[in-house]
Amino acid sequence: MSTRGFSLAALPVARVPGVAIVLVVLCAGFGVTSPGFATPANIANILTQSTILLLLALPMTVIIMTEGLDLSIGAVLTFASIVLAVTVIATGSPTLAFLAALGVGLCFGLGNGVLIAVFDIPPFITTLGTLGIAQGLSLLVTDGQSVVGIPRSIEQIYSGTAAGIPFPIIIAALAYFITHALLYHTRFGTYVFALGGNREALRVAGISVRGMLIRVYVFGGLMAGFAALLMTARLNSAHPTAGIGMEFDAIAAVAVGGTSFERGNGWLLGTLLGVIAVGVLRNGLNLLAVPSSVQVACIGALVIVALFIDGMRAER
Amino acid sequence: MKYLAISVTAVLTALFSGPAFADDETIAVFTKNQTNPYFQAVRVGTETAAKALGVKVIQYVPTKPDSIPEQLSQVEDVIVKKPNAIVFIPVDYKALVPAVEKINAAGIPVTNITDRSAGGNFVAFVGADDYSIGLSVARRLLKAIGGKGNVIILEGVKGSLTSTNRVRGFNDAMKENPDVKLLASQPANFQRLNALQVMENLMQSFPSIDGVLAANDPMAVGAIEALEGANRKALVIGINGSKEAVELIKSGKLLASGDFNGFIQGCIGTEIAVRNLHKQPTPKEVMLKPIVIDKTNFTPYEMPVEQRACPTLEQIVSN
Amino acid sequence: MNTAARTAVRSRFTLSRDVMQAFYRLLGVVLLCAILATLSDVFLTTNNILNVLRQSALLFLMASGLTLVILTAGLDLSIGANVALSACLAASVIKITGSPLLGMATGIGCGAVIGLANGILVTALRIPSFIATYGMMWMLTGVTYYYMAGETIHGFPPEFRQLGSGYLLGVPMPVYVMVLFLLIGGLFAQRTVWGQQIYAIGANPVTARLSGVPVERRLVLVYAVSGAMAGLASLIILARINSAQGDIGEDLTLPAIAAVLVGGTSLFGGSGTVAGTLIGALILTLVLNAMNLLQINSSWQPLVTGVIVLLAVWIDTRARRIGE
Amino acid sequence: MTVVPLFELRGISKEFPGVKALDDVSFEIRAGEVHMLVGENGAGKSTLMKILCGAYRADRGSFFNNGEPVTIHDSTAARKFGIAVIFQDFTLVPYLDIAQNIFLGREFSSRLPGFIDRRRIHAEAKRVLDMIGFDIDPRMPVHGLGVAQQQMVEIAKALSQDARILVMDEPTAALSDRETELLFAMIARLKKNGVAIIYISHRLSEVFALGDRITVLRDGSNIASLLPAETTPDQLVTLMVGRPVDTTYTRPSRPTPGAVVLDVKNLSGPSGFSDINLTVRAGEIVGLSGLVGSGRTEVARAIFGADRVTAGEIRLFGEPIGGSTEISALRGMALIPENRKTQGLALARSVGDNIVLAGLRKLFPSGFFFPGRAMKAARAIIEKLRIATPTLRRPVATLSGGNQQKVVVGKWLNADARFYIFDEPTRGIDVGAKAEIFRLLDGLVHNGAAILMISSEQIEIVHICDRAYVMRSGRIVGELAHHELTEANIVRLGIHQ
Repeated sequence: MSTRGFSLAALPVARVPGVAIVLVVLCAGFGVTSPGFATPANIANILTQSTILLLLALPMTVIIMTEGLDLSIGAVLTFASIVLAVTVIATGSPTLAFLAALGVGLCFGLGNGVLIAVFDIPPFITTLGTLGIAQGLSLLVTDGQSVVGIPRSIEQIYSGTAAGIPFPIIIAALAYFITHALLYHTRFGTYVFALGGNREALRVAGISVRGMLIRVYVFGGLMAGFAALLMTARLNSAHPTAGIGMEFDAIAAVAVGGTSFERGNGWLLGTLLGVIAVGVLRNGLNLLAVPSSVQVACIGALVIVALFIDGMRAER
Repeated sequence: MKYLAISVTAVLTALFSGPAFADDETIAVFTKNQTNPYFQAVRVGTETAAKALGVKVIQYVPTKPDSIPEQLSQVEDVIVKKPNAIVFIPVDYKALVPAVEKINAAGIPVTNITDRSAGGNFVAFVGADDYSIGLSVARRLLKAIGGKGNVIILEGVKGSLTSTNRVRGFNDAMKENPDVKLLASQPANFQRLNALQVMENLMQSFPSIDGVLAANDPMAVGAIEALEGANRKALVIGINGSKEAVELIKSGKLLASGDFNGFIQGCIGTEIAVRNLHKQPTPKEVMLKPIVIDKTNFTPYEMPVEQRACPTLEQIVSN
Repeated sequence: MNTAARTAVRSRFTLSRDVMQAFYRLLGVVLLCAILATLSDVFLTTNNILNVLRQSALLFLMASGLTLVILTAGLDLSIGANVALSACLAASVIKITGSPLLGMATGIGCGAVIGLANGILVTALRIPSFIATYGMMWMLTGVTYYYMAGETIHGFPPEFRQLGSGYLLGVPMPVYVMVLFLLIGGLFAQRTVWGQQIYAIGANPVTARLSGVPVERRLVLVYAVSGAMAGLASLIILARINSAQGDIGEDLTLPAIAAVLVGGTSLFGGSGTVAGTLIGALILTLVLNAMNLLQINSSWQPLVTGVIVLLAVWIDTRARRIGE
Repeated sequence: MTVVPLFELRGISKEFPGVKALDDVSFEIRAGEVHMLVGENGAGKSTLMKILCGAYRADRGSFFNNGEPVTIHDSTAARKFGIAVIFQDFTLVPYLDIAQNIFLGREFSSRLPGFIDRRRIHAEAKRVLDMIGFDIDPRMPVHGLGVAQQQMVEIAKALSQDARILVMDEPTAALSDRETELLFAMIARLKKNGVAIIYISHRLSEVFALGDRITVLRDGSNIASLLPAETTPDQLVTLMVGRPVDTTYTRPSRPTPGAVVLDVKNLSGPSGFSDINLTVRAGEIVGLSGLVGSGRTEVARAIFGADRVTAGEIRLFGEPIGGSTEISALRGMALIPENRKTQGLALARSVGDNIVLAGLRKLFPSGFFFPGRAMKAARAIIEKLRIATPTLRRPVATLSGGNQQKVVVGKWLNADARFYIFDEPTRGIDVGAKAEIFRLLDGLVHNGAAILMISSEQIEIVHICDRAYVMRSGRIVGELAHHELTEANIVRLGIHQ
């Protein structure tokens, strides 16, 4: 196996990824039992469905690597999606609307970052608070209703294809490579490892820890804004409950992917695999027509099994 | 090595083999969640009808209750499986329009029940009119309190079609009775515990309450519990005609419940889907009559849904 | 400057940190009550105070067990799902056997067993508590959905319902349960060897272990207690709403966590009190009560709750800094 | 002869809320010298160095570079003057590789705007590592490196900044003798290249072996600046402590050893030791010597039940034990770990809470905890061990190193411990306080306790212990009876020829 292109630092050496094992087992299992599973159309389907979660899980990986957390990301996505929809309906300009959604992401990211870095409130609590604020704003703006009447041009972003590849997959792949480049090939990424691993090292190197932390959460907010574009395009509407609970899905995908909550030990590719594993599991169980209650339990089992395998590896 | 591969495959097959699709016609049924008894009644209705009609139904329910993205994903997954027909309750009547369009594009006939989708092509819509049920059951309560007094409305989830229409019915009934005063109209999210606490709080502000209009049965029951807990008396109505509501009507604690018959909607939805598959003529729309269940007519509703038989389409339409 | 004098001054400040924290929080409650009293004339009536206390009991019971978990720097995201499953099992046992006692044993037992499982995942399998209990949440929800199949179990014997809706000397029963467990919880945390060991584990698990504290066993205990408290809370809900349904605990986890945090317990472990959690639960309940009394659009609710969580913790951080 | 110093600090004062950390301190460093900076903990050494490297800003005072007045208000400015610091707590990021750590904050930009040139970073890192003769792949992540290797990375990091002035804060604290030799050799090489080195140390032997000049700080003030040749260790210590101190602790006579307390047979474990046999009797102090990394700490942890063992037997007072710290503690065993801040204390908790922690089960057999009784027990320990703390409620983090160590010992007195394992009991403790710790050990054995003591400083083993075992590569390679106990013998056994 060639490891060219991978930095050793990118792969947590102590753990052989449990997520890879889980993913292979799931794919093999579903491939054998469900004839519709291993078709190009279905694979495209799984990947497309996973894109929104991936857009949240990527920044979540970065945030968790700094020993932080962002519980507000799902609610920010929701609110950004509503602002996007309302703006595009009011002005008719998708560009303006998209900028507005990014603006919402930016504001919440900035808010989270400032509360965490400057006011010294722990990330869990900060983002639990801003989760409530974003959710409340969503409800207040919409009064609980869906926002509909969005021009078709927005929907195209989700349903369109280029060279036979669905747009969302292209966007998600782009987001992945951008995050990868950010994390492994820029100063920002280097300092993310340092934020989680040794903040004193950053201080001594003359880099502002506060500034970096704020940037990390702004990155999260902006990605939520991007995800809002996909979500709005997907639903062709905006709804105040659309993103509820997605933050926990994203955190679970990151954890399943082998990123640890301590010392800046993160693995971006693992997050990608984690997101796909969750998508494969849901899709495969649907294809097998497994009762929904059993599906619910299976998702829990997936999370625990993947971490259990990682834990066993780590102990050696 | 080869044997290993074979045995691994065997184990995996054993692990993953769920109920396989038979060769007969299959209908995919979409409901909103696994927790509300109403949707359970719908599912039982579809299964009862399917058994009678010799088809197979498969239930799809979001793992997270009422999740829009998840129902959309399930629709996409189901399109891969290509069932013969679909019976569809959208989690949100506006947000799921893209899902319906995808079903349309895949050429799978889809019957809409319960919540009328805001867009897409359907074989038919089967439902009950939330507005008129709300109106008639509220009229029943307002008559019982003598056309005057103080009333509280417990709304469902804000923005949901069901809640909006039912509450509109309540309010129109109130307009017919100018002597009735509306004290408060607060959402309790269709949930019992929420209704209980909202009611407890409202009772602090209002020493005299004569009637409670709840937009579904669990909220009505929550209100009854709150009233009993405070040793106060007020007439309460709910909507759905659930098993629990019928028992409470029998014991006199609940005045009435609007019959929003999920079981029949499930039956008829499935029957229309099957008829359409067999190229038989189907109506474009079936609306159940608004029936108010109260002390005078609750007896047929005491039978558990699992034991009921589906009425035929003709029975319902001719009614 | 004389070193002794300097340290004496500093020590007086460190001494007052806890006092100050409690003081700020009580001040917050009083201020909140004062504002609400001017806005609504029914707010300060005996009835409404009892009403708020009764409603906060449920939140407090869940949050009190959770407080212990958070004291060890852990988290239990499964308590809502735990409440749902415990409630449903207890409800069917009561329906089948007709014995409230058996049902109560089932509810608390089921909660404790789930907590035990969490504890084993966290200690023996070394899965971070956040993820372990998140996975557990899904599994429990799945089992609950499967078991209930969308149905409702309702109608319990009146003697059982006393637990939720009964009164004793004009005070609702849940309030007694709450006070009882406030005392038990407070005594357990502050006045037992196990409680002291739990604080030590939260402050530094390595030190605790090397000081002869059986860290794994105490952690399992803490998760089991948290589970059992969720089981107890499920009984209060059952008795209050007279029915069980699969979605019963859905929206209860985050408020319970918020109550603990507003109550001043640190997520980093080792500091916090059960009494603080009671204040946290009271603050959150007061806000909902006031919004109902003043008939404020319920859409404001998450926003207001979010702001309160941020404010409370920010004040804590400030108070701590002044203390140091 | 007046030499213009390479860099000079003049009249530096720094105040923290309530504490005057530095008061009118002056300090100069010349090219190619090793300047020893000594003083007790809290004397202001670290604060002075943090001001030099720009981490803190001085309240008053001036800086001169080659005689020119300059200002240092942040770390970038300090770096400009070629000042680099190697702190005791390494400033390395575990999941970045060696090269990225060396160039943290100074990454090379690639042609693509915003990107870093990883290839160039690795190449440059390799060059720097070659320069100090450290043969390692710069792509190795740092979390897998040993302490000595991490220190090499720190030095490489400093040198890559073209440092003219290198500050080392107790660099040998975690190094074995051989690694220390390598470090000294490197220091000599750096000196030859004209690099000035400011070296902070508690070890008098190093101060005299390595130093060209010595500056003593006490209570935030300059006390003396001297030449090693013109002073003696005793004089130096007196200057540091401010009163005469006896550095050579003389052991009082000990009772003849009693019954066997600890008996370890053929112990092996996965953490890197095998076939360990040792005994400790009541009333004796047994040393466990050997290089850092020879498995001493691992053996201690395994005996205490903190780590797994795969074979062998541990008997305490004749009863077999193992695998549980709880049972070890209940049966009267105590472990005073190497790193008291992360393993011995709960820093945020109060002195009182820490003192009663290990003895909770003994003090409160009913399981109920009474704060009054706990306070009383803690106060008794504080008096007995003369721990300097104004109140019991103070966070233990605010105490000095020596007092913290006493708290760690104190918590076991309440637990009725009769067998103690001390792992590096004097690490990071002031010269003045060391003797007190030794007196404490003596007091314990006089009351019939047994002690196993791990130390990297052979002189300590020689002075304190009745006999000693020497470990090498996870095995016990020899036992030295009291009359054989010399530094030479320990070194001979501990280092493979």
